[in-house]
Amino acid sequence: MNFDFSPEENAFREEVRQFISDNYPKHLTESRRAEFTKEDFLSWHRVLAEKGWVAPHWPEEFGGPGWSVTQRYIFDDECAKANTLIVLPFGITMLGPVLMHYANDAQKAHYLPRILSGEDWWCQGYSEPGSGSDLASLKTKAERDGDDYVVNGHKIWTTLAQHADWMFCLVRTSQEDKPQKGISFLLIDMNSPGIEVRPIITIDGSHEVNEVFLTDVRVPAENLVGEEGNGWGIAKFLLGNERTGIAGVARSKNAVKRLKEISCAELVDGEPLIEDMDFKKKISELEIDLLALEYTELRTLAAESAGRGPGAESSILKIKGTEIQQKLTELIMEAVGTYSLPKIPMLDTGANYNLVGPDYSHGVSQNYFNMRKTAIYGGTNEVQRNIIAKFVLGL
Amino acid sequence: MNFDFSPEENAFREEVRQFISDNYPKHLTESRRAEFTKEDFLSWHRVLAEKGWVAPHWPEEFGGPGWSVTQRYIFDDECAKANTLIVLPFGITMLGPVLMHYANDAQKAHYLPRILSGEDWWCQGYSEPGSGSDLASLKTKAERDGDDYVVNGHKIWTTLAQHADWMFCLVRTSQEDKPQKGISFLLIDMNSPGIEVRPIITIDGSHEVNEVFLTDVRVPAENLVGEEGNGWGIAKFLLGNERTGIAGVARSKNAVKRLKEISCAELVDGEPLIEDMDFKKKISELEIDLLALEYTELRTLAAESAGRGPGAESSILKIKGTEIQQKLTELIMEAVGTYSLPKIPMLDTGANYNLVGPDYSHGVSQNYFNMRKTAIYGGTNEVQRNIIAKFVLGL
Amino acid sequence: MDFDFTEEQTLLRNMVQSFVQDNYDFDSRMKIVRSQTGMSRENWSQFAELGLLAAPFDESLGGLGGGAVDTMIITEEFGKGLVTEPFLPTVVLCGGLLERHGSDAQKDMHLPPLIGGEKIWALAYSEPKSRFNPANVQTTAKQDGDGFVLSGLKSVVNGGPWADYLIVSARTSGEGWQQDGISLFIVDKSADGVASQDYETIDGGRAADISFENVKLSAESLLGTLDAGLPLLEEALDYGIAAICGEAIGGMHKAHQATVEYCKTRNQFGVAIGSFQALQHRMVDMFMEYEQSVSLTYMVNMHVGGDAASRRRAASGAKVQIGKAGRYIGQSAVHLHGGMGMSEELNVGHYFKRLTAIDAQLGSIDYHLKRFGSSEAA
Amino acid sequence: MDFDFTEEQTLLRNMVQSFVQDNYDFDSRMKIVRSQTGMSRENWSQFAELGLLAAPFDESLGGLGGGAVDTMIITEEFGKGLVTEPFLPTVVLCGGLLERHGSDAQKDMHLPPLIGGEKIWALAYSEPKSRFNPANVQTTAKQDGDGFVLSGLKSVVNGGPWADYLIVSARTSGEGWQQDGISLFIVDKSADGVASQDYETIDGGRAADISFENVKLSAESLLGTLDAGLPLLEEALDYGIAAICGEAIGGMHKAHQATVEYCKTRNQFGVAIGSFQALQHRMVDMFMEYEQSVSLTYMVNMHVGGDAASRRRAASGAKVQIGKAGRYIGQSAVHLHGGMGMSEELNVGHYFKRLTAIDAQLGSIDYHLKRFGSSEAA
Repeated sequence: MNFDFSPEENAFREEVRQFISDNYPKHLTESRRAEFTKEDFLSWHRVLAEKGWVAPHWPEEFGGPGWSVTQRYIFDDECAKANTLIVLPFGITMLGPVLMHYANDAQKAHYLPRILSGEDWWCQGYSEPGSGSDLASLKTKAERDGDDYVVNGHKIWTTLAQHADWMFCLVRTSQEDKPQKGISFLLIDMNSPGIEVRPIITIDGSHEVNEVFLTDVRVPAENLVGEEGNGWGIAKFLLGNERTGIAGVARSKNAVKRLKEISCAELVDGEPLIEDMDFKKKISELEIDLLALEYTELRTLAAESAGRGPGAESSILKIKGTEIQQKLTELIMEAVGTYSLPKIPMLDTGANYNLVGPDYSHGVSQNYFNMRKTAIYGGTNEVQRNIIAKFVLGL
Repeated sequence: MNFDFSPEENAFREEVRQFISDNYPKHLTESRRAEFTKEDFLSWHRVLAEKGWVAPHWPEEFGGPGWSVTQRYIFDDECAKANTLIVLPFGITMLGPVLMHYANDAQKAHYLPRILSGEDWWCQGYSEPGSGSDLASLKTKAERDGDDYVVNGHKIWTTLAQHADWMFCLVRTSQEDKPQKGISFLLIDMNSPGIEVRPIITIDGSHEVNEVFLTDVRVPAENLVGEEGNGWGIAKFLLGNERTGIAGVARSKNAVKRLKEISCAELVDGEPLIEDMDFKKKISELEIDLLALEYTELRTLAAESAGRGPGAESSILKIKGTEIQQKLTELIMEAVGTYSLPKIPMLDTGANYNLVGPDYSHGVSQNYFNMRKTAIYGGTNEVQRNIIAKFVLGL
Repeated sequence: MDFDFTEEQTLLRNMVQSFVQDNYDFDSRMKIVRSQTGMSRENWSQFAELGLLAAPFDESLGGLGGGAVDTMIITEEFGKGLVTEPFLPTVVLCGGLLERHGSDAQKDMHLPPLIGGEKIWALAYSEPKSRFNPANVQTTAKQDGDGFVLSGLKSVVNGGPWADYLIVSARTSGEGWQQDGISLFIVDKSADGVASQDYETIDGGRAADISFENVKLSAESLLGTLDAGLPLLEEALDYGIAAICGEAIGGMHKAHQATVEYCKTRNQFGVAIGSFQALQHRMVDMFMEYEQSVSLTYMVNMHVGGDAASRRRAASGAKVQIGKAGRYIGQSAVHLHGGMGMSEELNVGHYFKRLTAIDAQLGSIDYHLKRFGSSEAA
Repeated sequence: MDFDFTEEQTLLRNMVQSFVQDNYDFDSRMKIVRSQTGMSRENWSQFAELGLLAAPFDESLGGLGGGAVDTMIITEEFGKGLVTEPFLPTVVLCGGLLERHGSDAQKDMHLPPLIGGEKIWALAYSEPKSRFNPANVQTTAKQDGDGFVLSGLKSVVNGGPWADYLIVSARTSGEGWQQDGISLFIVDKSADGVASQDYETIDGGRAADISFENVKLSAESLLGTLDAGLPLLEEALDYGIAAICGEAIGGMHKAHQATVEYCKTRNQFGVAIGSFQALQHRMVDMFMEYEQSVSLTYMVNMHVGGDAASRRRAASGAKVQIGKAGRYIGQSAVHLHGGMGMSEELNVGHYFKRLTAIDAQLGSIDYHLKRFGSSEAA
């Protein structure tokens, strides 16, 4: 057993650090906006793409950098430390591996480079109003008509669909006995006639998610990935990838740092809040939990590099990771005190809005509200517990 | 709305206080034993019986004092404040009301006075190795043979059966389709041939509970209470009574007092532990929870005196009451620190045992271990939550 | 002991309930919240007409003599409707201060228009660095002839944008967080030197940071005794807690109820999600937290008129309970609604946000835990 | 980075596992615990023969050079078997102190019989009023010619009744809980003036309160530098924490496993209780706490040899985690076993009690939370 990094790995870390410092778009660090534009995301995406680092877990043959598990860990860690924008997962993390595994050569050749370059912005068409955790009950129908599928249905919670060029979508292509069996995986051009995207404003006032209505949308049959009826297997494959990195350890470490800074600035009758034994204890408890999660993630990574898949244990990363993220936003809001009450507009309304209170107080409550989603999406934490109960504990 | 006590109620409180102070057996307050003998329990029982106060909730016609709900509350409160031994519930609280409600006149005339006087010590024969929360699955058989039932079976967790003269017992008198239907309620003389009581030592080292083996025990048919096959209804009636007072608010207030005393005596680098903001906060949180529970109990009592039965809401009293009791023993153990580690013998082994550490440290861990039972007995807290979900929330 | 409400109180509750039902459904409320001003003057006039603004005051002052319990009934029903109009700052905080400690002249001048719904009030006591402690006052009022000159900044004044009058805490002597030397002043918000930076709050309410630059105050502006304003302020805040507890249990009730209903009808895997034991038990825990909150809300409203020590303990204990319960119930309600709970279009998220805001108003959980711990029962 | 064990380490684990399986089943263990002495000298000799007592020490000292990780492997397996023999005080705490800070003469004299299983050691550092803080020392050692005179009382000395030798912390200067002025001494427990009050502990172990009345010590008794013993003691306690974490995760594993098995087979209402979702989720939470504890146990055993600041942070963080997890898993294991969990005849209650005791040994959760908070990472 050895938790130390090798000299090569330390050199790699330095290289990453330097690259970010030299190349991270300046206008992104200067911005105080709570929401970022499509162009913001793409500006960083393109820098990484050019360097060949935008898809750390892709094999070299498809344009990945050929990194070890540890290198990927270091890269994520440094990005988080530098507080960069994330590379959106829909194309790179989620769809990419699916295409490599299930798509035909023409599809691979067409779509993968465009994902890497950022030319295509992807969104995920999974959830429907009636099917949340119970994905297999989805109803969106795709009926074959000549060389096309004709798609009708209603997707919901579609993240950043307002910017998307394409959607990978689960559709029902047959009404067989077992609901899992009739599901297929389809790539849909968001510019197709019959698609309507309606924003959903969430309780934090932001516009991240959408409803997508599909009415007689014609999708070429060649946009089917894998066999017809094989969508459920692809969905399970994809969900496994989605959980990777969901622990968010490095980003949570940043939040701890922010929490401590705020606690140093806030005074309780003249003493910094961080000197309050009781509040300090809450920070320490969270730090210890996060430290444990960091090593749990490292153990998972180590098992992965040794070729032993993490399996259902990775649900722990999702549960603990999101619990810690939620707790952190809650403590930050607490630390700020009364100035957590003013509402900061997330959407640029053009209005001349009054900002009161210290800079660090802005948006902390909205962030707390927003993070409630983390225990819901990607399979609720209850579903994750069911998974561990069944597949790890054998209950 | 008015939470104040009337002048009459205050006078009653004073009377109770004075009576306890004048009449509580001196040898019980002087004792430092962790376990009490049968004679200890009976000595206080007899004092109360003579005064007519041993069965606060019995109607006057059966020898009760005819108190209001508020008076009963005050009486319990004063007993707890004075830290008296409890009156054991098996005869007075549990069996008494059953007999009043279901027994024939001869049974009432015979058993009730003997319960009041303490002449008969009762234990409860409910649980069996295979039936805990699922009481209806019990297997102990009673077969009619002439004027007797012949009982064979195995009861477990029988509290203080080692002292008991009688056991009220659920037995299966028929094997009908629905398991609830074949159950009857039988009174069994513990001196009958074929009864063997085996102690169960619990993790705190005490002997409170037992196994009771019944082998061809002959029980006169006249000892049947109610109709044959009506035992399930009686059991449910009895369990409703058992939950009364289970919140244990007054006793928990005593424990808070003890916790504060210990926290004043224990020093953290020269400062009393109670001045430690963090520990003080834990005490305050518990106190507030207990204060809330006190008023929740008062609201339940008020509803009861207004003739609105508390119903399934009383499960809250069981859950919160036991959670608070458990948390209190845990905090007391924490407050004591390292001297929570020595084991204090609960059973009088006659050995010359070395007692180390301050008096207040003795037995705190054993008490913590012992109190784990409270979330299990009387219907586990999970079963209580199921009850609230079903009968209050309609889920 | 008696936990029942009187017939008058039940009538009052029914009246407020009807008002909320008829005038304050989700859509109407959102329209008010999203309007430029963020409150409805029309509703405010109706409150006056219905006697709600008069409810707690003594009959000799034109009130209905209902005291804390009637206030609690009103705020509980307002909490169910997420009513955003400034009942708490105007009637409970400032109205209560005027009634208990105003001079006859002050009462005569200010209470009738307050009760009549013509004037709105706000209590300006918190400051950017005061962190919940009302004794931590940097704003100063310097003697100037017969009167005073007020300077300083008050932060996150609840209802501040709507207020015609403010009650402002200021140092007339001492410094930092000394108990002595704080005085209370009645300030006309339209006076020279008063500037209000108004904004929306996370729960759809309105607040303001209000600065005072050499604002001239007459001798008659002083409320209560010079240098001895802190006990009055603390008492007012405890009355405020008693009232906001009512609002909190109203909100908790609705959030819990909505969750139970949702879980009964939402189907996943072929059954209602309310049939899953883990969710059932969470809803039971929400219910228990709610019941415990009701208990301490009743408790504080009965003790708030008592001696200072038991009032303090009751108020802080209750505020801790509703703070914690509000968090747990709010978070759970959103979570059990799944994605729907995250949507601005459903009421449950708004209860969550209001409960979150209540936690940060009138002193946080931690602040009141310490206050509770330092105030052993009398 | 590498989380795998070497082949040697796997062999070591298998060996200890076999020993526990063959010699330390529940009944054998209870027989030892209930015996007059409370430990088995025979087992102790076997540990020596198997090389377990030599495992962590440097090869130059007759050890096997396994360090903290080998120690952790041993304690983890001992934890599964609830082994009561004094591996922690003898090998980890005292043996470690001798190895790291003993003079050559002290090592030569003491390590061979320790490794050979002939002599048992205990670390006498806590006092009735010290409350987890090893700097809080009232016991004194006064210069007396070349040597010292030791007086004081040490409390709850783990393994004290069995010890031949003690390492005792005493004040040679300073007072109270000053960092400086503490020295460590090797004391023969049979020396004049040493009196031991022996007792059983709640987990079936043995401890003693040991008093020293003018005990004469030679100059050679001093371990390390005069007045500068605290850093050595703290370091030893952190090594102790690394080892006891191993024991804790061993116990947690068994308690959790027993619970899952029980819930799979225990039927109520016609189904296994393990099919109830609320119980399933509680077992999942136990499992997650266990995994998090494993992570920090690995972490501390890799960092315990590092610089003082990161060692302190690692040790305190890990001790907090296993303290909390031990409580949660222990309590849940008993609870989910129902009445059976309360019985002294089932193993689960004994894991619960051992985990409870571990929490109070080498510093409580609260103590280490504060220590963690005051030791920002290097």
